[in-house]
Order: sequence, then structure tokens, then C-alpha cells
Amino acid sequence: MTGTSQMQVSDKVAITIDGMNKWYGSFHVLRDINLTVYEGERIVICGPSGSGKSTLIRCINALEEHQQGSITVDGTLLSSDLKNIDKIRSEVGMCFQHFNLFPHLTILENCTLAPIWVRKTPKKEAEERAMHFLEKVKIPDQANKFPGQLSGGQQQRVAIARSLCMMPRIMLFDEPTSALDPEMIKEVLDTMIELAEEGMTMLCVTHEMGFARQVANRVIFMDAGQIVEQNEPEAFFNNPQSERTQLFLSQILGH
Amino acid sequence: MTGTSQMQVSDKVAITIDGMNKWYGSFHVLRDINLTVYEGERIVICGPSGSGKSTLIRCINALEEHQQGSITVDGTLLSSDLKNIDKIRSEVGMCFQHFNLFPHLTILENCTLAPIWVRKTPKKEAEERAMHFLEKVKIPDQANKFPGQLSGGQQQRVAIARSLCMMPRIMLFDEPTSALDPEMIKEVLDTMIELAEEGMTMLCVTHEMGFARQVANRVIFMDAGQIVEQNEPEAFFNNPQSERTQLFLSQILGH
Amino acid sequence: AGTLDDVKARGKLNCGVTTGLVGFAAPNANGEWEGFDVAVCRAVAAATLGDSTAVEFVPTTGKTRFTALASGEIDMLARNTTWTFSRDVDLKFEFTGVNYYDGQGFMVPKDLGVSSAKELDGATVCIQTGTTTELNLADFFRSNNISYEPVPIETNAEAQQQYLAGACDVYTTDASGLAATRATFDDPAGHVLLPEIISKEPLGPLVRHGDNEWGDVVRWTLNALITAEELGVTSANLAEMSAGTNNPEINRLLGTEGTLGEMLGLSADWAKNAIAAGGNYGEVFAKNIGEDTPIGLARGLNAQWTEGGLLYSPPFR
Amino acid sequence: MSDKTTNPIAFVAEGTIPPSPPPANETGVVKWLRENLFSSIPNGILTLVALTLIYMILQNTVPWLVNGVWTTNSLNECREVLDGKVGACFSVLTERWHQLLYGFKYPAEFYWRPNLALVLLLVAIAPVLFFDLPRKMLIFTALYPFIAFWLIWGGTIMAPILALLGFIVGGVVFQIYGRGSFAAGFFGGIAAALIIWWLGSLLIPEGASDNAMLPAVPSRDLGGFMLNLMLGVTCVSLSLPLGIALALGRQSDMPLIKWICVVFIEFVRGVPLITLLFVASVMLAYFFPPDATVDLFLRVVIMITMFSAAYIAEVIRGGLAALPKGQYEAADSLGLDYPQAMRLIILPQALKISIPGIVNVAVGLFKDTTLVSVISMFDLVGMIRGPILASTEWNGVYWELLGFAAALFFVVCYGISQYSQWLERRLATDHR
Amino acid sequence: MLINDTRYRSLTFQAIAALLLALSIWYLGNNLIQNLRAAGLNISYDFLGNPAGYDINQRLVEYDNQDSHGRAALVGVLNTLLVAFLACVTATIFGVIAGVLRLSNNWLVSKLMAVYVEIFRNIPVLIWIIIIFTIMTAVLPGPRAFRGDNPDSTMLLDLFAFTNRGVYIPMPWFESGLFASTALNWVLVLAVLIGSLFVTRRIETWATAKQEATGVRPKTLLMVLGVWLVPFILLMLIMGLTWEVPALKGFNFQGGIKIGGPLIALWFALSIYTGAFIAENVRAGIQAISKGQTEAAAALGLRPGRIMNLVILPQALRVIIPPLISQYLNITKNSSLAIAVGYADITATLGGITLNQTGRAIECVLLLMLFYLTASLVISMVMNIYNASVKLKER
Ligand SMILES: Nc1ncnc2c1ncn2[C@@H]1O[C@H](COP(=O)(O)OP(=O)(O)OP(=O)(O)O)[C@@H](O)[C@H]1O
Ligand SMILES: Nc1ncnc2c1ncn2[C@@H]1O[C@H](COP(=O)(O)OP(=O)(O)OP(=O)(O)O)[C@@H](O)[C@H]1O
Ligand SMILES: [Mg+2]
Ligand SMILES: [Mg+2]
Repeated sequence: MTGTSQMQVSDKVAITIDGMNKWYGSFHVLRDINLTVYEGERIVICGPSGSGKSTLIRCINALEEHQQGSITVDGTLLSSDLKNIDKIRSEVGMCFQHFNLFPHLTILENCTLAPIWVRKTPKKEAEERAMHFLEKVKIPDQANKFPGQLSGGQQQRVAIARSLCMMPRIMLFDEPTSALDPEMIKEVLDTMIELAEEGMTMLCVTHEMGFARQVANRVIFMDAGQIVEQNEPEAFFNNPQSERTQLFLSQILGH
Repeated sequence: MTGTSQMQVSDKVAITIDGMNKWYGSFHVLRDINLTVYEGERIVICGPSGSGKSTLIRCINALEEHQQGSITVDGTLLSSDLKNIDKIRSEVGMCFQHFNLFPHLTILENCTLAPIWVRKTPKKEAEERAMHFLEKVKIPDQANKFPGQLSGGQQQRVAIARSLCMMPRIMLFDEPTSALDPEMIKEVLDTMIELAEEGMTMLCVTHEMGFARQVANRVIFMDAGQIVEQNEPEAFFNNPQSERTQLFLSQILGH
Repeated sequence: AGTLDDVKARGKLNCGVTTGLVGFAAPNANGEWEGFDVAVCRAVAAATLGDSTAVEFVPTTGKTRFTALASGEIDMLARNTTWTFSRDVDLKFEFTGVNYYDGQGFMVPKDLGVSSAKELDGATVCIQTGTTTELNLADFFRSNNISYEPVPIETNAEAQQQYLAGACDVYTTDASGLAATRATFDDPAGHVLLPEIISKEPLGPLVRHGDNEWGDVVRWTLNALITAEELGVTSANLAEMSAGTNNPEINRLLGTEGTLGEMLGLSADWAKNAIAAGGNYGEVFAKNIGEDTPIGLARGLNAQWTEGGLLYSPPFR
Repeated sequence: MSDKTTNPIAFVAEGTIPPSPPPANETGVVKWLRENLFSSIPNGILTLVALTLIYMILQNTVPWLVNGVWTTNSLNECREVLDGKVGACFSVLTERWHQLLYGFKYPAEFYWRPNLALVLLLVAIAPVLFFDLPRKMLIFTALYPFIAFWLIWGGTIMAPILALLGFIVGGVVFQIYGRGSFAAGFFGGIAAALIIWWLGSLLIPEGASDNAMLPAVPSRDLGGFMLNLMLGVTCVSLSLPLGIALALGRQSDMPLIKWICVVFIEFVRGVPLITLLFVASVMLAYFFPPDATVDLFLRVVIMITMFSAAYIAEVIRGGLAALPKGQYEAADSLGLDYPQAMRLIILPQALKISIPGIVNVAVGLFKDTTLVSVISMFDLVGMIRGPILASTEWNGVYWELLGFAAALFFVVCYGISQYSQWLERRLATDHR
Repeated sequence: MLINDTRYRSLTFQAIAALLLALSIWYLGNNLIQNLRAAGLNISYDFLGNPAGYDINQRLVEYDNQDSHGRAALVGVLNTLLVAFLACVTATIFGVIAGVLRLSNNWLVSKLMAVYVEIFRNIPVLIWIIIIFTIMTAVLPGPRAFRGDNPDSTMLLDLFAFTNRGVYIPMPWFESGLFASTALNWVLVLAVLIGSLFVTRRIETWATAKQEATGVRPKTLLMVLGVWLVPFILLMLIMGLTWEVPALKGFNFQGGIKIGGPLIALWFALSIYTGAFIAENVRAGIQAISKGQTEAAAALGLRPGRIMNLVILPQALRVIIPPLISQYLNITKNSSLAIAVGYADITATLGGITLNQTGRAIECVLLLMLFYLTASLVISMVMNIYNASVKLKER
């Protein structure tokens, strides 16, 4: 299984993070992060709470500023130039822990909003594409409902569809399943696995180790703002190198 | 296990409910309830939503009035006489689904409030006792925090400690774990099991069947305001008599 | 540009009046402004524009009147405003004459048994605020060394209600206003005006300092009304007289002789128009506040100098 | 285990006990009275006190109302008719009806104009107040200000059309250039509108309003309750956009803009409206160029608008704060820029939450429009305190007039506050 | 472009805003200067030192018509503060009573309170002020009615006179004061009262300590009563307390303390109007405390009175007090409507007669705004301090 997924990884670089440092005030959250993500790669990021996982992926689509080092997404250097930021954001889709759907818009409107206003897609085309992705996440029949009328799992799938409608080349997931009931987690993970199989570049913060084993090319373990260890899933889980990782895995798998 | 717990049951009657009926307006919520609880008994009440479980235990400590029949707690007949009500309430502790801690008081003050003002315990003594019970529920170090600063499971444990500080002879629990996350449920159930092992008389509305099997002397099944079936846990779960109970159990255990 | 040119260009005169004092300036049931002050506005409009209805009446309160004039919102203020030194000099306005010689008086219920203001020691006095009333009152009681308790009220209607309900013993404002107010009572005979008039209140129209042409227009329009009465020109015989008379002053006034209108920058028949608007001073007085009206004021000080009053217009020549 | 404990415990019901009616003392009038009026001795006393109070009020007002006289022409006539009886002279209302509603100067033959404007107002405001109505009606709402302006003030129809045209052109320019950059669109739109207005004002011939379809009525001639309504509606609708801008400004992370907004809001909220009205009536004139006389109505509108904008800004700020941060982030991560995020995501939600608060501000503001009577404008209260009470005929009828004013305001304000409560309930359940 | 760079974007916008701000200030200021010069006026506060020339009937400090405009303004400020303070107190009382009664389980009373709240909230306060002033003058008798052998009205208990000019109540004074100066005597009384307060606090702490030690709270009511009454009565006896009873003399009642009609009307109107708003706040505050809190307390065996004191009120107050304070702010601002009833507050003196007499519109209005701004800033500062001090701790 790991074999098949690795085959889709190309040599083209999707994201390069180079010597990145970030501070919140005087608190050093991210320390000297170096990371290269190739197109089609699926990366799972894990680590204890507060270790900076969310901050890292939020830096990638400029929801947070970084203070040192550079981030290059798809050849575009992330700088304070708004043009670049806009460009990167439309290449990178993001999916939040709490979905953050727009409650005043229907599912369909949620999905077509950004294509229409950012990509200037004609409405009809945007809607067709939205329906396509809603079918992909298996909720085309909910298109005209409001987010408040859906279950958590359905909402998270809408959030994924919403990002996909922007046709991003890279998807970021920040603990997409941790706000869900166990039975809904499965729905969402299935959707993500399907995406993974299509070769989407994915960075995913999650503690679902089953998911990591099944789809990831690489697992990154962070602690105290640093990347402590990264490896292929098999090696990572069966044979963690650092002590910190071993401790963390023992806790997580012990549950 | 059932053996140990049954040994503590004495012949002394703690609560007698005799032909009790209650209406909300013209809605007949409790129908002809007859129940005798012996000291040291642990009773679990279950049944579908709206069947009157909460109403029943709220009648026992006079949070609701009943219109027909009699309730006697520890030899005191529950009537509209305020003296009796006060007496009963200080004998009976209650633990709510939503904790209902007092948010403006610290944990310690939550626990000492009633002993000081109702039981006229000197403050120092009340605090010592409160610390004792907080230790019992394993949160002595939170004593000076405010409820808003604790997790749900911790709050529920404080609520239990708060009732215990009044040294009640009988504890009523109304779905004490249903507002909690799975991992916190365990904390609270552990606390309750410990109490049970000390021989406290307990009436507990819950759907935690594991708990029922482990500690209950008797399981009562209610439906439509009526006690439909009651039995020892083993018999109740393995061999339910009434059809209604079978249906209910099949749903609950099927999960 | 001067105010006169502005008014001509606009085709309307903006005239500041009070917000409502029956007899002097108040809208009637049809919403038309009428009254003694209003007539002055109309006369000026007739003189400058030839149309006595080309007036925009701007109601002003005691507080807003000076700003309205100073800021140019109104061209002239014809509101019961007392000509005082500080208003003329310090506030930089120009009073163009006096259209009503008033004085502050007192009204008391008859059954109070008071016959002189000097007996009012310790009385509660309702004051209609707005002009110099408070100051005169304070001066009067101070100089007579007696005490009183002031109750300042914004509008005449409310002051009157207070007075009638017995919340004050005395009501003080300009004597003309007192008479007007008493006229509306249920039982006017139950109230008396005390003999003391404690102040001089020359009320007259005013304009901004520094625009002498416009000041002249207003001043001489008022004088035209007064002179017309003196010379016996009335709205009834106006047409006849303007055909020419053998009194040269009348001829000069009505524009059949000389170039007075031109000097003012107005048409020759300016005074004729002003008089035609509401009659001469005497007619205006009689129609709005005279003895046949509910207000029932006698001419008194406001009679022509020939009749023993103070009205004395400089000659038209 | 042992028989002794197990046997009495085991129990299975044979059948269901049918529900029975509650005991008699649980129903009926007597129970209601006992529970609601006489549940305890203090409660009984309270009831009796309340009953006496009600009786006293009715005893004093009912004869006065019932004996009311409706058809005389002056207070004296009315007193004669009443002939010493207690009774109201409502005839002042019938006789001065038009003055109370429209002020004393609005031409009587044109009363239909404000009336029509009011009716249209109801139509225009309906889609704003009731979300279920078709959204198309909002087009009429957008047109309404121009129609109403023309109806009430009259004059040449070119003026409102020109104003509308300016807005339309500005909007179109904004649409075109706003796609690229918001700032370009925004300033371009404003510039385009200004150009249109300037060009248009050159084109409208001098004196066009003299022979217009609807003769012009100067704003000084507005009065009565109509003036209250107009001030209320105009100022609330003008202050809404200003309030939104202030609220956004106060939330902004640009310190200068934030401080300008904070100072403005706190300043305006700290000063009584009446002082601001003094500013409008005695001070503002000094701040305009000497030859531009801005009429009092406009000055008052400016002041009241500023006043209510500050309050509305605070309400909207509350609405903005209530939105989870995730909404902003989600909008960002989709690549929407600030104006888009505000317009499409944040404001629609924040405004919806704020509507009850805005309605409350609106009610308060509407009540406060009566203060203009203090600066010599003849609104309803101004008409009563000024021309009507000062007139020889009606000098002395306070109760009827004040009661009428109170009743009129009560009906309108109570209506609006009921609406806002309905809305709050509805918003609470909307979409779960 | 600058506008597209996050670093400079905000700077650019702020620069534009600063420019616009400066431009408009310059424009307005320039107009002002031009207009003033054209009118030959200048901004000067010298007039504040000139004699005011008018009298004020309601004053807390010495004032007569030869005092300056500045002092007249001070009288106005104190009058504003006086009526605002009185109205805040009574509005709170009305509001709390109405709010609590509105939650009463007595149907009639709760409906009556709902009617009160709705009627007063939905009618402009200006109309209320005028109505109440009119009612007062029309319903209460004038002093004239007290005259004659068989007067229409009589004084209540021969001590209090209710007239449409105001209410006259007896004034206490000391026959054999311990000091020569009346003021010092009153200071002595105040000192005794403060002493009683202090002792009461001591008794309460003692009672709490006793309760903490033994569990039983000693009954302190009698002791407290004694502490308040005994020294006070003694002092009064020593100093020879007598009452100056108002009596009809000349035109008016003389002697005693007079509370003027305009003050009463304004005070009452503001209290009853704002009371309706406070009632709503109180109701909302109490209802905001969930039923669960009462039930939990009851289940612990606490009696209803204790539940109110120990559990409900401390929580409800946090909800009630912030809106309450903004109602106080509203009272202060609404007191400027005093001009409608002839009460000499700051708006009526400085913003009314002084403005009227001197024509110094800009100066007067600026001073007026300055005063109200200061007042409201002080009040909101108090509110912020309170909010910060009672904020519930959460994680
Ligand atoms: N806005 C902020 N200001 C200051 N500190 C912050 C801020 N956001 C996060 N932090 C701190 O930065 C650290 C990293 O936060 P981050 O959310 O990236 O952790 P995480 O690995 O995602 O943790 P979790 O698994 O709990 O989501 C934490 O210690 C957090 O307290
Ligand atoms: N105050 C009340 N007034 C009227 N009906 C009520 C009231 N409280 C509860 N009921 C009704 O009484 C019935 C029994 O309620 P109760 O809360 O005892 O059920 P329950 O068995 O505890 O249900 P759940 O498992 O959902 O808590 C329900 O149908 C409920 O709707
Ligand atoms: Mg995180
Ligand atoms: Mg329940």
C-alpha cells in the first residue's frame, strides 16, 4: 500500500521551507524549520499539543506571518507582497478543525463563493464544478441546505469540497477529524483517502495513526517548535529513532 | 462482584415511595410509582428519554412536587412542610447532568458553602472536610480555582465532592456522565464506583451499562412514567422479562 | 456682495422671528405667519423685492437668534430683541430703529391684593426667559432690597400654565407680552398688571454690523412706515396719494419726487410697496396688537411724537 | 443471592397504567386564581394593592375620556359644552389635526405627498425587516430614498434622478474597477459619481423647479409628526453605513484609523444629543463657508446621524466580536481579499446578529427626535409647545395634546420593539 | 505598488487618513476663523468672569446675581450632578422593584409591571418630563390653597407641605450645638454616623469570625440597631435637636427645606423613565442565571433567602451592573432636558441664560460638551474597573 502511494510522488517540488523561524511576541514557536514537499506527496504531521503543528501549516498559506527564513509554494516566494499571498492562497486549500463553513450561505454557495469572486469563474461553471466535488465527497443532495442543518462529518466534507472547488494543487488539513464523533471520523477519513489516491499533494495534521499508515508518504513528528523526526510511516511507527517520538507514540498508540 | 456489593445492603429502609403520581398540568408524568430502597443499596434507573427518570429522582428531594401518594426518606415524610423538606434535602445529595457549580465561587467555596450555612459547621472544619472529599475525587490541587477553569470531568467530580461535603446518607445522580467526553466519563465513573464501594446509598439515572453491571444491586427500567421492570443487573441484562425492556436493551447494547 | 444684492438675487428675504408670540409673530391656524414683527419683515420684503410675500420666516429662539444672524442664515432679525449696548457693540450687530417701545412689567392675580411691585418681597416669579428679562428682574429686586424666587420658563405657554396653576405668584415679561397673555385667559379681569415698568425695552429689527447699505434699507423702511402714519398716508389712500400730492415730503416718500429709492439701491416706489404691504405703522399696530384685538394694547409710548409718544422718524429728504 | 434480597426486587409490570386526569385541585379557575394571585399572604396583599391602583387610575381617566368633546373650535367653546363636567377637549386634536401631523406650513393640498411617501416607506422597508420576502423587492428599497425625497420636497424631478444616476454610475465604475483592486474601484466610483453630479448640476436649468410636476416645498416648512418620522428614518438609514464604517474602523489594526474611530464614537456617546443639537443650531454655521448657508434641517440631520452612527457602531462591533475568528480565517484561506471577506462573509453575519440592537437604537433615536423642539423646530412636540399652545384658541389644553403625542409615539415605538422581539426569537431558532 | 505590500499597505492607508483628517480640520478651522473675523468676533472666555446678572432659584453653593457667569456655571454643574445623583438612586429603586415584581408569580402584578415598562420605555423622555411637570403643577395645590380659615389643602401632619412650587419639609437644627458653627455641628453628626458604620462593620466581621469558629452566626440585628440609634439619639439630645417647620408666610412657605418643583418633576420623570429600562436589565440579569443554579443550591439544602443572597444575587449583579451603569450615564445626559421645566442645570445656566445674554455660543457649547464628556468618561471608567474586578475566571 505504501508502495502505490509513493509511486505518484514526482520530482517537482511543491513547497520548500527554508530555515523558517516564527515568534509570537517573545515566544519562539517554530524553530529552524526546513522542509521540502514534492508534488503528490502526502505528509502527516503529528506531535504533542502546543508543539507548533497548526502554526506551521498556517504559515504555509500566510494565515500567520513568519519572521525568518523563506517559504516557497509552487515557485512563488511567500513575502509581504499581497499579490504573492493571494496567488499562494488560491493554490493552497485549507481545511480547519472546526470546518468554518459560512453559516449564512447554502452549501452550494459556500463552494462557489471563492471561485466566483477570486477566480472570476462564471457562476454556472462554478456551480457545476461545486456539484462535481460535492458528489466526490458524497453529499450532492445537501447542496441547498445550510451548514447548520448538516452533521459534523457532513460539514467537514463540505469544507473539503469547498477547498477543492478552488482547484488547489496543495491541501492543508489541520486536525480535520478531531471535532467529530467517532462514527463521523470515518466518513471524513474515507474522503481524504480518496483524495490521496488521486495524487493530491497533502499536508495533514492528525493523530489518526491508521490514516497515516495507510496514505502517508512521510510522517513528521514535531515537538517544541522543531521537526524532531521524519520518516516513512512503516519506519516511523515501527522503529522511531528519537526518544521523544518513542514516548509520544507509546502514549498515542496505547489508547 | 455483585456479591460484594449486595453484602452491604441492610434491612433498614432508606426511601419508600408509595403509590406516587405526578402531573405536569394535565400531563401524567409519573404513574403509580412504588419503590423501596434499602440503606446501602445502589440502584440504576434507565429507560427511554422522556420516561420520567429525572422527574422521579427530583421528586425524591422535593425539587418537584408530587400530587398523589407519599415519599418517605429516612423516616421523614415528604410533605409541603418546609422543615421536612429541609431535613430531607440535607440527607440527600444530588448531582446534576450539567454540574451546576457556582461559577462565582472557588472550588473550595463551592464545597463549603452548604456545610457552613446549612449545617453550621465551623469554617475550618468545613474546609478540612471539603479537602478530604476533593482528595477522594482526586482534585485537591484545584481547590482554589474557579469552576470555569476546570475541565468537564473535573467539574463533575467537584459536583460530587460538593454533595458529599453535606455528608448525605443518600446520593442521587441524574445522568452524571452524559455531558462529558468519553475520557472524562471514566474519571467520574471511577469516582462513583469508589463511593459505591464505601456503601453509600445511591440512585443513579444512567445509561452506562458497564457501570450498572459493576456496581448496581438493582436496575430499574422506566417507560412512560411507570416502572416497567426491576431486577438484579445480571438477570436484568441477560434475561429481561418485558418486551419493552428487551427492545430498549437491544438498542442500548447494540451500540 | 452686500446683503441687499443677495436678497435680490435670491428673490426672498430671510427674516428671523420668534417661535411664537401671539400678536408679534406667530403662525395662525392656516400656517401663515402674522403679527407686528412679521409686518416689518413683510414691509422690508415689499420695499426690496416689491412682493410682501417673498419672505422666508425663520423661527429663532433666544439662543439661536444671534448665531442665525451672525452666520448669515437670516438677513435681518425682527424678533422682540432689546437694543442694548453690548448687543450693538460687543456682539457686532446694528439696530436699525425701534418698532416697539416696551418695558418689563408684572402681572399678578387680583386676589393676591398686591398693588405695587415693591410689595413682592419673597414672591415666586415666573420669568419667560429669552431676552433681558432675567437681568432686569434681578436689578429691580436688588435695588429695592427685596428678595424673590425666580422660575425661568422657556415658552410663554408653559409660563402661563405655571402662573395660572399658582406655581408662581407673579408673571413677568415685557408688558406687551403680559397684555397679550392676559387676553387669552379664561378670566382676564381676575389679573392685574402692576404699575411699575422696571426696564426700558426698545425692541427693534437688527442686522449684521458692517453692511451699511442693507442697514439703511431696513432702517428707512421702518421709518417709512412711521412717517407714513405721521403724514396720514394709509393703505386706503395710498393709490390716490402716489399719483402725486402737494406735500413734497409725501411725494418724496412715495417716489413721485426725488431719487430717494435710487439712493437706497431700490426702485422708486419702494416705500409705497412697503406701506402697501400692511399699511402704515398705525395700521399695523391696530391690526395686530391694537385695542380692538384680543391683545388690546394702547399706543402709549408708541404713539407718534405729535401725539405725545416716542415715535419720531427722521425726515425724508 | 439470598432469597431475601432478590425476591422482593424482581418486578415486571403486567401492563401499562393508563394516564388519568390530574386531581381536581390541579385545574380550573380556582386553581389559577390561587396559584397566580393568592399563592401566599404577601402575594394576596400585592394583588389587592395592584387592584386598588388600577381602580384609582381608571376612576380618574375613564370619565375624562368618555366625556371628551370632539367638535368645538376653541377651548372656551369646549368648556361651555362641558359645562363644569370632567371631560377632555379632544376637539383640539380634530381642529389641529393637520398641524399636528404635518406642521403648520406644509401646503395642505400636498398632504398626499408625505402620505404616499409613508405608504411607500412601508413597502420599501418590508424586505429589510422580513427576510422571507422576495429579494427583488430590495430594488425598490434602493430606489425609495430618491422617490421619497422627490415626493416630500418636490421640485424638479431632475434632482433625484441625477442623484440616482450618480450612484448608479459610481456603482458601475466600482463593479468594473473593483474587480481588479478594491481601492481603485472605490475611489473611481466616488470620483465618477461626483463628476456626474457636477455635470448634471450644470445641466439642470436655473429655476427648473418653479414649474415642476411637484412644486418644491422648503424643508423649513416640514413639521409635526411627519418631521419626527422623517428625521428618524433618514438619520437611521444614513447612520447605518456610517456606523458600519466606524465599527470596522474601530476593529482595524491600523492604529491611526482605530483611534480616529474610537475618539469619534466615545466623544459622541459622551455628550447629550441636545448639546449636539445646540451645536447644530448655534455653532455649526460657523464651520461652513460664509456664503453657503446650510439649512437647519440638514444640520440637524448631520448631527443626529453622527449621534446614532456612534451607537450603531457599538452595536455592530458587538456583532463583529460575536463572529468566531475561524470565519475570518476561512475567508482568508480561500483567497478573498479584505473588502470581499467583509462584504460576503463577515458583514452579512454580523449585521444579522446586530439587527435587534440596531432596532433598539432606532427606537431610541426616534424618541429623541422630539428634542429638536428645543432648538425651534416644529416637530410634534414643538408644534404642541409652540404654535398650538400659544394660540388664543387652544391656550391651556395640555393633557389632550401631550396624551396624543405620547399615544402616537407609544404606538410606533411599541410596534417596533415588538418586531425586534419577534426577530430575536426568530434569529435564535433560525437554521437551528 | 505600495498598496499591495502588507508592510506598507496599512501605512499608506493611515497616511491617507491622516491627510484627510488634517484637510478637514484645516477646512473647518479655516472657515471658523474666516467667519469669526467677518463677524468681528473672537473666541474668548473672559465673559466667564463678568457678573452674570441673573438669579438662580435652586443652588447648592452661595450665589447671587452679582456673581460671575463662571460661578453660575458651577451652580449649574452642581445642580446637574444633584439631579443625576438623586435620579440614579430612585431609578435604581424603581427599576429593581419593578424588575423583581415582573418576575413575581403573581399574574396581575407581573402584568402591571410589564405595562409600566412598556409604557415608559416607548414614549420619549421629553414628553414624560413635560407631562410630569404639568401634572405636578396642575394636581398639587398652590400655597394660596393653604390660606384662610378653611383652606382647601392642609399640611401633612403639620410638618410637610406639598405644593406645586415644591415640597417643604422640616429642617433640623441644633439649639445648643457643641460648636458655634452649624457646619461643625453637622460634621459632628456625620462623624458619629461614620463611627456607627465602622462599628457595624466590626460587628459583622466579628460575627463572621464567630461563625467560622463555631459554625453558628450570632444574631447581630439588635446590636447593630443599638450601635446606630443609641449614640445618635444621645447626640441629638445633647445638642438640642429642634425642627424648623415650614409655615405659610407672605407669598410662600418659609422655613424648612424646600425641594423645588422643577427639581422634583425632573427627578421623578428621569427616575421613572430610566426605572423602566433598569427593570428590564434586572429581569434579564436574574433570568440569565440558569434555573440549575437555584436547583443545585436547593438540593444542597439552602433556604430560598440564602439562595438569593449567596448564589443568585452575586451572579446576577455581574450581569446587571454594566447596563445599569450605562443607564446612569443616560440619566446624566438626559438631565440636560432640565430646560424644559426650568430647572437650573448646566445646560440651563451656561448653555441657556449665559449663552443667551452673552451671545458667546461657541464658547458656551464647548464648555458644555467638555463637562458632559468628563462626566461620562468618569462613569465609564468606574464601569470598566468594576467589569475587570468581577470578571468570571474561565480557562
Ligand atoms: N496567537 C498566538 N499568540 C501567542 N501564542 C500562540 C498563539 N497561537 C498559538 N500560540 C502558542 O504557540 C504554540 C503552538 O501552537 P499551535 O496551535 O501551533 O500548536 P499545535 O501543535 O497545533 O497544538 P494542538 O495539537 O493543541 O492544536 C502553543 O504553545 C500556543 O500556546
Ligand atoms: N416542567 C415541565 N413541564 C411540563 N412537562 C415537563 C416538565 N419537565 C419535564 N416534562 C415532561 O415530562 C416528561 C418526563 O421528563 P423527564 O425529564 O423526567 O424525562 P427523562 O426520563 O429524564 O428523560 P431524559 O432521558 O431525556 O432526561 C417528558 O415528557 C418531559 O417533556
Ligand atoms: Mg493545532
Ligand atoms: Mg432526564
